[in-house]
Formats: sequence, structure tokens, C-alpha cells
Amino acid sequence: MKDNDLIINIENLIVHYETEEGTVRAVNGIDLKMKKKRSIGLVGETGAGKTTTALAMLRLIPDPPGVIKNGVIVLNGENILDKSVKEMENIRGKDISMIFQDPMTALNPVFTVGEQIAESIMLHEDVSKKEAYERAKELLEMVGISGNRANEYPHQFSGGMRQRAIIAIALACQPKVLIADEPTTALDVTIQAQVLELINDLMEKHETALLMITHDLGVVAEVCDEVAVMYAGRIVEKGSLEDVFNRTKHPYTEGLFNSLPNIKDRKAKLKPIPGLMPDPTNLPIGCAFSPRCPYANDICREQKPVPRWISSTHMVECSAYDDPSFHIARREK
Amino acid sequence: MDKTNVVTKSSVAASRKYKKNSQLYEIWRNFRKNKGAVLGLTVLSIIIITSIIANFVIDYETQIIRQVVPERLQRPSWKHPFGTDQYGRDILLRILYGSRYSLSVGIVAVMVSLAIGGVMGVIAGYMGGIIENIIMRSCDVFASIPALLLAICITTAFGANTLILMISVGVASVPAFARVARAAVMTVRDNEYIEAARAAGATRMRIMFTHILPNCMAPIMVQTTMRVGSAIITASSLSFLGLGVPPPAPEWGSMLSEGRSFIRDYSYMTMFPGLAIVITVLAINLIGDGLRDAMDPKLKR
Amino acid sequence: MNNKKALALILCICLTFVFLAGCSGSQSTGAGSTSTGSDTNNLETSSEKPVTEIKKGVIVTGKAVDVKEDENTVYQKRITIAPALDFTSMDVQNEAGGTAKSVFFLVFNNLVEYDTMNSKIVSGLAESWEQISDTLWEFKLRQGVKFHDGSDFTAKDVKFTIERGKNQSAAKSKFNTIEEVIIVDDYTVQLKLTAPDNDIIYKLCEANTVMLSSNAFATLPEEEANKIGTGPYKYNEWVQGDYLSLIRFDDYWEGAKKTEEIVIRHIPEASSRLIALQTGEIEICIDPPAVDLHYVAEDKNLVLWQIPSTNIRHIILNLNVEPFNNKLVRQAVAHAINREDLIAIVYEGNATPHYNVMHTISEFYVDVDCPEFNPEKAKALLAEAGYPNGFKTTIYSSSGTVQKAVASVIQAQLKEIGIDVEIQSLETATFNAGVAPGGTYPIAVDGWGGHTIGPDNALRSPFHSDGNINRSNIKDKKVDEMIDAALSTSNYEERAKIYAELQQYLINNCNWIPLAIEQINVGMKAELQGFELPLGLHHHLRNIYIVEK
Amino acid sequence: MYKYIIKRLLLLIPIMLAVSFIVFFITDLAPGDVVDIISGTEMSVEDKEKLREEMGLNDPFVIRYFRYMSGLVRGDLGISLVTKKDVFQVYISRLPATLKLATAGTVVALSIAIPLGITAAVHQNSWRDSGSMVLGLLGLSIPTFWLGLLMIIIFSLKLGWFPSIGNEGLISVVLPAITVGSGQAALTMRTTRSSMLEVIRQDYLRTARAKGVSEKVVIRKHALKNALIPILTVAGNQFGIAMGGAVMTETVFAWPGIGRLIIDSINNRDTQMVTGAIILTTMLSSVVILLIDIAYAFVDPRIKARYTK
Repeated sequence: MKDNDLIINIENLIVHYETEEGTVRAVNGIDLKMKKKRSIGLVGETGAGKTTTALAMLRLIPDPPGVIKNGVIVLNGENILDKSVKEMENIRGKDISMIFQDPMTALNPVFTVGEQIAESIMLHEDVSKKEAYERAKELLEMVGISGNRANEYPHQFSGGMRQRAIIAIALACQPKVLIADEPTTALDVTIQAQVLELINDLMEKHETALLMITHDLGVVAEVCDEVAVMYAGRIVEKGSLEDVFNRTKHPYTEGLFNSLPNIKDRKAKLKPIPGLMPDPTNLPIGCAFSPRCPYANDICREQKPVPRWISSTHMVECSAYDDPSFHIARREK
Repeated sequence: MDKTNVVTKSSVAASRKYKKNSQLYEIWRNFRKNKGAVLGLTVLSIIIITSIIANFVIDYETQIIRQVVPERLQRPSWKHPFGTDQYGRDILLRILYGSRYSLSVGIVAVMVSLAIGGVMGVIAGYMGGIIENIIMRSCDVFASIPALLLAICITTAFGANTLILMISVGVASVPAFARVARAAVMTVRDNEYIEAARAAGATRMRIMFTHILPNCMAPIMVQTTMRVGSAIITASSLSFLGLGVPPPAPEWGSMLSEGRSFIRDYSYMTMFPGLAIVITVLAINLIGDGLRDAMDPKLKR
Repeated sequence: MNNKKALALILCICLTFVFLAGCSGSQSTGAGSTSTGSDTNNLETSSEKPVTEIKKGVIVTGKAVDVKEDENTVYQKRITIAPALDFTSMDVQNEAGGTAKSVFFLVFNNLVEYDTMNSKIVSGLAESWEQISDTLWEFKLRQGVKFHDGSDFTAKDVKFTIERGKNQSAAKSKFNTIEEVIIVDDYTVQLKLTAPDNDIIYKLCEANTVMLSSNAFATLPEEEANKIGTGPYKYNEWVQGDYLSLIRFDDYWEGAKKTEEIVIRHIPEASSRLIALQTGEIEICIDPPAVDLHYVAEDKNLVLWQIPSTNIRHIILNLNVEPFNNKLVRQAVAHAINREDLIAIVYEGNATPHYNVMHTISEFYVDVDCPEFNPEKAKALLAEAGYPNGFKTTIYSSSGTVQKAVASVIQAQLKEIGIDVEIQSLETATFNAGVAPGGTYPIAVDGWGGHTIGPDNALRSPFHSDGNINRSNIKDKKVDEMIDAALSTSNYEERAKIYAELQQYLINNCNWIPLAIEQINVGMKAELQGFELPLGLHHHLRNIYIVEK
Repeated sequence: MYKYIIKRLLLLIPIMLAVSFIVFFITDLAPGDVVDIISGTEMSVEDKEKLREEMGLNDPFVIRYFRYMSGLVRGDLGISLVTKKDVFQVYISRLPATLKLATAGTVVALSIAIPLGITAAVHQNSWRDSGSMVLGLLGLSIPTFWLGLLMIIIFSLKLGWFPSIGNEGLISVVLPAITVGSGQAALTMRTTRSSMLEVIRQDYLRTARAKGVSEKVVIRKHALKNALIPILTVAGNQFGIAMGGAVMTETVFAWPGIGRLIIDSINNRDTQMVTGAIILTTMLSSVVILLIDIAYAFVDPRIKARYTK
């Protein structure tokens, strides 16, 4: 279903970190497509390889020890893994830009907020310093902060305002793709809602594609059109919001939903997923989730599961579905 | 239900690995990663070993201080690999034998400044208030007096022998030690486990020396290794001013300063002692850096 | 793999050092291993520069360039001189430093002056002088001599200078025998002595007895008045520890000098001083490192003067300290000393061994038989004195390189006969305080150059019981009588006989063991004209000039 | 801001008094006195005693110290016992040379230390790290006068590029500055390395990279400006030390600096000059360190906030 609004296509991306203690297999072959004005939620526990995937798209993985082993990341027709350092610098901030988790440390304390926004503009458009500074003020207004605070320093901003400033920086040059790496985790709930709403409005206005990295299913439900669930460096389930929320297929996704408190049924006991994330330096053979999967059988423990398309939009990677009658406990809504 | 015990077995193995990693082993593992530090350690141990062997192999009377006029100022040759000085004495033997002077001056001087400065710093850091002010202000005063002046005055006042030299070099860097010790104590002092100890009724002295001192050993240790290097240099500068270890002792600093008016035609006379000082101080400083990286948690990758 | 690279890096750093130091030394075609011959000049000068002995013991390697001068020759404006010791103070009647005395010789005049090239006393501000009686001298003063402040030089200035000098520390010892200054008329003055003093004429040409301006001291504060003299140069600017600049005094009574400005620049490090001469930044370099003299000798546009200094390097044995109160021990020490080796090590052969308390330049010098180098005899003497297996003692020296080297050699030579010597090299102030009369230093390395102020001062100061620098604390009535007698007898032969006997007696006493007469080495540009021999440590630099074109 | 500066300057006064007492005491403690220097060999023992009497050297220490303090309080540092020149004048005549050497030395130190420190931090634990550390440490390990003499022999005698002595114009400061600077470079470099290591991990550098800023600019601009404060502190201290401590370089290059003035005065037991010179040097280096503290505010706005609050 290639159409003209496909912006990024990631195929079979493998990223390893080679350290003294052994090779950390952070990303083990994932495929992801991002389309204009569409937002995808990348969900999973910490250490699943979400951030590594994002950094790979910007080629910001620290080269010793990180290595992109395999795979292709196609951005408007070209594989950015072959791009030179110079070309990548042009792409970052112009075509793809990124927001980070902790606003308190994401802004440079010794430069004013205006300067940091203006810098992004000047890098990609040859405008004078003054002009860029004016644009920076407009951007601040756009994210809900009064322009004349542009010459203040980050320590004079609250957490929420800093995140807004960071968003302003990211959207300074109207990038085609915005990656948001847990943008609201460090904020309290009320600010969280405002920031998410801001991101949504800006997505609409600039027709940008959004990759929302989070472990909070509530955020995904509110913002994303599609969902991809990652576990131990692989996408185990991918589909539209309805596919994954209402027609959950993969046992791990079910585990995620079970560990959420159920507002309606206060007395219900939480059912957290037993065990720990597998050690990325020696992943179990077969399906990585098998040690913790209640439905795991011998096939799961010996063979790598194969991705299986349930519908045109819904994919799951679980050998249990070899047996057509298999279904997980979570009933379809 | 084999699934659950599979999980417990791997976690047990993991935790056993971590118990072995006591703090010292952890420091050693990081220290080993630093190339320069390992190099420094090997060079220093070679020097220490030679200075010990030299003590037995070389005879002080005949080979180190006897003046042999016909063999004066001979260039490096097979007979004298490092050449001979203006008194006709073999420079290689003197350097090997002299290593004990420079090393002992460096180490003892630093012990002196550690003892005085370190303790003052810890007291200042922990006590706070007026005591801290008095100690730190007097350190400022001492620091403003050029180290060399301090050393010169003490050496001239009490006569120039090796022990006085070591003490005066040590005293000169007391302020620096006090500052480092105080800073280290300040960071440790506000941790919870100090409150806990105080809550448990431990006396001030007990807290200071059993809880605080071991934890701020890291920066103090690093400062010590750094200072050994500069102590050797200060001792050689004192020899340059004629106040160093009295002749005929083959201390590298005095060999350097005695040879300086021969530097143009017989540069080997200053070059080899100079190189000896450079390599020793370099090795010590590299170890110091390695230690600092290994001990400072923030700097670990 | 990384480890190898780090090792390689460090090795290459050490190699650069070897190269750097090597190339600094490679240019040395010089002396190599010096022979232990005791000839005063052992510089193998490869270049074809002439080596002449212009005066007894004074060797000049190279020659000043020949110049033709006429009325429109242009002279180099400024000449820079770098002495070994710094200029310390302008207080002319109190300052005793060598460099200061050289400067006083430029800024002031004496009544009579010592012509070092022909070693005789010549007229200064006094046109003529005669000895009327044992205790009365008369001086006819030169007319029309101006001070730097424009006032005239007359008899009242002589009276003022001598009377003031009597209670100034350095001038006092030269004027103490003058009882009264009688002004006959404006340009004639008589000096009445308290007792006959044969050396008075020498004392009057010494740097601290220069003529001051009474007018200046009446009008200006002392510090300014000390600057006013009659000499060919005036003080211009003094940045202490950096340089002293003197500019030409245009109406000098002998006529203005050719060089406009003389700068005394202080370069403490001997190697740097010599290099500054080679790079042309200075014109005269005094006391370059002994081992580098060949650089001056071989450089075709440099000239080297090697001048025997009036300073006798010696060691003192303190009679107040065990065991040196025992004459046999002192004689044993005298026999243990090998002067040739000492000169080879300390002075690279550039000094002459010396065996007497008197300096050869003194007219009353006689050869004496001094204890020869004989370690066996020394050991025998020690045994006889009751110290068969020697004893421990300490030798003190100031922190100068020469003094420390002498101490090291003495230490080694005394070790050979069983005396264990520890060295204490102290800075000047501590050394002077410790070695002063009544001090407790068992052995001390010292230098004495008092011969320039006549034979009496040469022996009185170190050997008379209350001599200024009686550092060996000798209290010998016989010696005191001989010194006083020599000073007062007017009969020349009688005086010579007493001095001869005194010299032999002191040498036998071995409380003051002479070692060597050092050399003053002066390197200068070949273009420099008019360089004269120094008197003692202070230099006569009035007539130096360089022809530019 | 000004309240802070006034407080720091006021704090200087007790330190000055303490320094003057200690220096006066130590110089007095050393055996021998100024009369032993200026008397030379031609003064008799009685004359020496008379001179000591005149100069008041025989008075007990306490009286001499209070006589000195009464002058100090009026701002009069007295005259040198040896050269009879006013201590303040002599100090001022030697000050420009020292400031010139200290500044040039610090510039050399920083221009060696900062690049080496950054390379060491950016390539931590690689051979470039220990390589640049070795280069930096070489400066500290090489005895100053040995380096100075080598510099003179090679660069002024053999190649003739620079004058070997004296203090005329800028080129005369090049060799001494390199000698002083390379000695100081090691400490500054180690501080640069450790503070850069802390900054390199900060998130805002990742933000900058995500904006498309090139690695060089990320390190040189974003990281360095944050790491500057500890570097400034060390550079400030070293400037203070270079003021009084460059004795070796000053001796070898015949540089008319304060370091040699102090050491010569000590050798001459010229207590007036020694105490005066050290008080002035301490004041000057404290002022320099204070200026550095104030400069922090321009480097790091968070510190400026603390002052204005």
C-alpha cells in the first residue's frame, strides 16, 4: 500500500552495542512505516529498544559502542544509513526532529531559550540572526509562551514551559517527521494533557508524521492512530488503535493491559507480568517472551516466531497462532 | 512450572557476579581500562624495584661518590652508558642509586602534607562553623605565600638536610590538601548515612574517622598521587637554588642543577637526570589520573 | 592494540627529548676530556685567532678589530654589559659589591687612580701629590672640574668626603688613618695621618674613597646626593633587578666619552649570559660558565680576556673548634689537598694553583715552602695528632657554584685520609653570619681579595686578632706584632723582611690554606675598543667604545 | 553583585595582616640578617653592630613588627634595607613584566590544555586520551629551568627567532611564556578533561545534535561553555601562582619579574621588601581570582541569579 504520503520506511533494522561485557542486541530487526499526518505509538517496557530505534532514525547512536548492523531507513526515497555526516546534519532538525523525555536537562542552561530556537532556524535556512530571533519569538507564541520571554534562560522556565520550548525547537523548520521520546513522562498530569494537545494541533497544522515513544498506554490511546508493541528489540504486535486495543492478539500486549488498574472494578487484583526483561546480551532462543509467556509451548521456546498478518493493518509475531483455534484470554470487545 | 525456576537461576548467577565486585575490585577493573594508568604503574614499579636492587648491587663509597679525575666529563660510551659528570663519577649508577632520594622525598613530603593538610581539611569540612572558617582562612593565608618561599625559609632556618627538605616541601602543599579534603568531606557529610549514624548516637569523632574519612579517601588519594610528582619537582627546584639535598648524595634534582652550567657541551649530564624525573613524575601522574577516573563514579562510561 | 600505540607515543616523546638535548650539545667541538695539566690556559682554540699574554698571567684570545677614527666617525650609542653579580645600591661610601664598585668608577673620580694596564698610580682629581713627612701628604687639585650638578670641585669637597667617609661602613676602613684634612687653599689640601700608613695612597684609589659633592649633600636628600659625582657618566635610570642605565656627562673634565649610554643588565644564569653575548644582545659578558669558554675562544667575532683575579680561593680551619686547634691536624689537612685535581674539576683548568697567603701582585710577595700534596704524610700526622682513623667534621660554603664545587672536592680529598666531611652549602646571609669572627664553622670555603688596598689590609683583616674577617679566629701575639710593625716602619727593606717572615709563619700555621688564584673571564665583541684590566673585582670601563662606521 | 564584591575585598584585609605577620616572622627567623649581606668583607665587627643599631635590627621582633605595621596601616610599605628604594616603587617597576609573563603563560597554558583536555574527554580511555594526558603531563614533569635553557639554546641561539633575555616588546615574552605555560598546562588540562566528561553526558547536547548541530560545534560551543567554570577557576589560581612563582623562568630568561625580586630579597634578608612584595602579590592574585568569580556570572546565568537575588 505504497502511496505518496509514505515518509519513512524502516525495514529489518538491527542495532547492537558492542561493550566489554558482551554484545547488547538492542534492536533485532524491526519494520516500521510512517505516513504524513499519521501518528504511531511505539509501546514497550524500558530497555525494549524504543529509544535506540528513534536514535537510529537520526543516526545519533553513540558510535563506540553502538553499531547499526543491518536494515534500511528510507526517507523520501533515500536510505539515510548511507548519508554522509554532512548530509545527516542537514536532515536532523529539518526533515526529522526529536523531543526528549526530561525537559529539565534537555535545554542548554547557559544559552537563552530564544538563542537555542534561533540556532535551529539558522542552521537550516540562511536567514540573518535577527530574523531567526524574530521567528523564534513567533514559535514561542505558537507553543503558548509569550514571545518576550525569549531572552530568558531555561532555569527561569517551569517544566511544562521548557517542554513547550523544546517542542518549539523541534518544529522550528517544519520537519516531515517528529519523534517524541516519552515527552510527558516527567510532567505532572495536567501539564501532560496540555502538551499532548499541543502536539496534536501542531501535527494537524504542519501535516507532520509523529512517532510517539511511550510506556503509557493512556497516552497512546489519546494521541496515536496506529500502535506498535516492542519487546526485546522486536515489534511483536502492530496495527491500528482498534486492532491492538480491542482485538489484542499478542500475550505480551495482553500482559500490558492486565497490569493497568481497572477504574471500574476497584477490587480487581493487578496481574503484573512475572519475571524480568531478558538480558539483552544473551537473549533466549526462540521467542524472547517465551520465559514469561503463560501460553508458551515447546515451539515458542525453540523457534523464532514469524510475523503473521491477521488483517491488512494488524500484524502479530507469535507462534501460538499456528494453531488456528488459539486465542488469548482477553476477549474481543 | 519450570518457567519460574529458570528465571530464579539466572538472577542468582547475576547477583553472585556482583558480590565479588567489591569496591576495590571495581576500582581496579576501571583502573585497568585506562591505558595510561597501567603504563604508569608498570614504569613506577620498575623504578621502585631498581632503587631497591641498586641498594645492594652498587657500593656507595667507591662507585657513587668517589671522584676519578682522569675520567671526567666523558660522553656516553660503553664503559659509561650515561657518561660521567664533572667529578668523573658514573651518571647511570648515580641515577639508579639516586632514585631512592627522589622517590622518598616525593612520598614523605606528601605524607607530611597529607597528615597536616588532610586532617585539617577533614576537621574543617565536618565541624563547619567557626572552626572551618579559621582553618580555611589560615589555609588561604598559607596558600598566598609562594610555596618556594615557604620551603626556602624553613630550609634556611633549620639547615639543609634531606629530612628538613622533605618536611618543607610537604608543608608547602598543605593548603591544597586541606581544600581537597574539606571539599570531599562536604559532599559526604550531607548523605543520609551520616544522619543515620548521628541518629544512632555515634560521637563526632567516631563519625568523622569511621564514616566520613573512608568515603572521601578517593579524592584525597588522587590528590596524594598528583602531589608526589610536584613534590619531586619542588625538591629539584630547591636544588637549583642551592638548598636541596646536600652533596654528594645523587638526588636527581641536585644532579640536574649541578650539571646546568655544562648544558651546552655535556648536555647528557642534565638530560638523563631530567629524563629520570620526567618519566617518574609522568608515571605517578598517570596513576593519579587513572585512580581519579576509576574512583569517580560520575566519570564511569 | 591501543596499549601498543600509547607506548609508541611515549617512546617518541622521549626520543624528541634526546634529539632536542642532543642537538643542543652536538655543536660542541670543544674541550672534550680536559688534561690535568696545570697550565693556565688549556683551551684548544681551533680557529686561527691569536693568543697573546698582554701582561703577566693575562691571556687574550682574539684581537679587537682595527679601526680608523676621524672627526666624522659614528660611535655605537649604547653598550650593554652583563656582570655576574647584580648592581645593589648607589650608597657609594657603604656599598662593597663588585658591580657597584665598577659603576662608581664610571660615575665618580678619586684623588689618585690606579692604572691597571701599567699597574702604577696615576693622577686623578689631584694633579700632583707628595709625601711631606711620615704622617703628612699634600695634594694639588685639578682646576675647572665640574660635578654632575654643575658645581665646581674644590678642596672643601675633599674635606667633606673624607670627614663623612670616616663614619660610613665601607669608606671608614680606608680613611681611618687620616686624622685631619687641612685646606691650604681652594685647590690644595693636606692630609695629616694619625700614624705612618704606607698604604694610604692605595686606599685613596679605591672605589669607596671617590670624591663626593658637598654642595649636593647640602641641598639634596642623601639618596639623590649620592648620585652626584665628577665621573664621565651620570646615573640615568635604574629598574632594580633588571638594568641600570648610565648616560654620558658631556662636560667631563677629561672631555666627553665616545659612548653615549652604558647599560648594566643583570643576567643571573651564566649560560644565558654567554648566549646573550653570542646572539649579540649584549656587548660584554663577565664570568660566562667556565666549561663554555671555548665558545668565546672559537667565535671569530668575539674576544676572550682571561685575567688572574685578586681573589685567592682558600679554606679556613677554625682554631676555636676541635680538632683544628691542634696544629698537626691542620698540617695533615694541608698535605691532603691536591690543587691540580681541584683546579681541573672546579675551574676546568682555568686557574693557577696558589701556595701563599699573599697574592703575587703584591710587591712584598715571596715564595714560601707550603705543605706539598702527600696523603701518606697526612695520615701519619693525623695518627701522631691522636686521630689514627680520622674524625667527622663539616665544611660550610655559600651557595655559589664555585664554592660548592670546591667543598665537594675538599670533601673527597679529605675522605682519602680518613676525615669524613659533611657539606652544608648555605645562602650568603646565613653563611656570612655563621663564618664571622667568633663563629663555629669547623671548615669554610672562602675567597679573599683585599690585596688591592695594599699589603697591610691583605694580612691585617684575615690574620690580626681583631681583623675584620678573622674567620679562623687566630689570636697570635707574634702575628699581631709583625703586622703592626710592617705597617709603621718607613724603611722598605725592613718592611719586606717582616712580611716575608710573616708569610712563612702563617703558611706553617695552616689555619688558612690557599688553593688557587681564580680567573676573571670576560667575553666581548671583537668590535669593542678600550677595554681595560679590572682592579680586583671592579672593572675600569670608562674608555669602552665601538665604531659603527 | 556589589555587596558580594565589597564583602570579598573586606575579607582580604585580615588575610593581608596574617600574611604580613607570617612572612615577617619567617624571614626574621632565618639565620643571618641584611647587615651580613651588605657588609661584605670590609666592615669590622663593631661597625656591623653599629649599623645594626642604626637600622634598628637589634630591637626585639615585636617592636620591629609594630613599627612595620604602623607604616603598613598608613599604606607605606617602607624602603628596601639593601637598595634604600621605596618598596612600592620597586614593586611597581617590576609588575608589568610579571603581569605580561603571567598572562602570556596562562594563555599558552589554556591553548595547550583546553584542546588536549577536550580530546582526552571525547575519546575517553582510548589511546588519544592517555596520549594527550601524557603530552599535558610532560609540561608539569619537566623541570622549568631545564626546559627554559633548552628553549634558549634552540630557538634563540641556534635559530635566532627570539631574543634570549630581557623584556623588550612582545617577542621577548614568547619563550618564557611557553616555559611557564607548559608547566601550568597539566593542571588546567586535567580539570578541562574531568569537567568536559561530566558535561558530555548531558541531555542538552543530544538536543543540539538532534537539531542538526555538527559534532565540532556541539563540543566547542555547547559543551565547552558549560565546562568553562572549573577551567576558569584553575586558570585564575594559576595566574595568581605565576605572579609570584615563576622564579625559575625569570632566572633563566633574566626576566625582571616579582618571583625573582622576592627570592633575591629573601636571600638578602630584606624583610621590608619581602613582606611588601608578598602582600602586594597576594592582593593582586586575590583580586584576579575575584574577577574570575565575577566572570562566572557571564558564563553561567544561574550563578548570576544567585548574586542578584
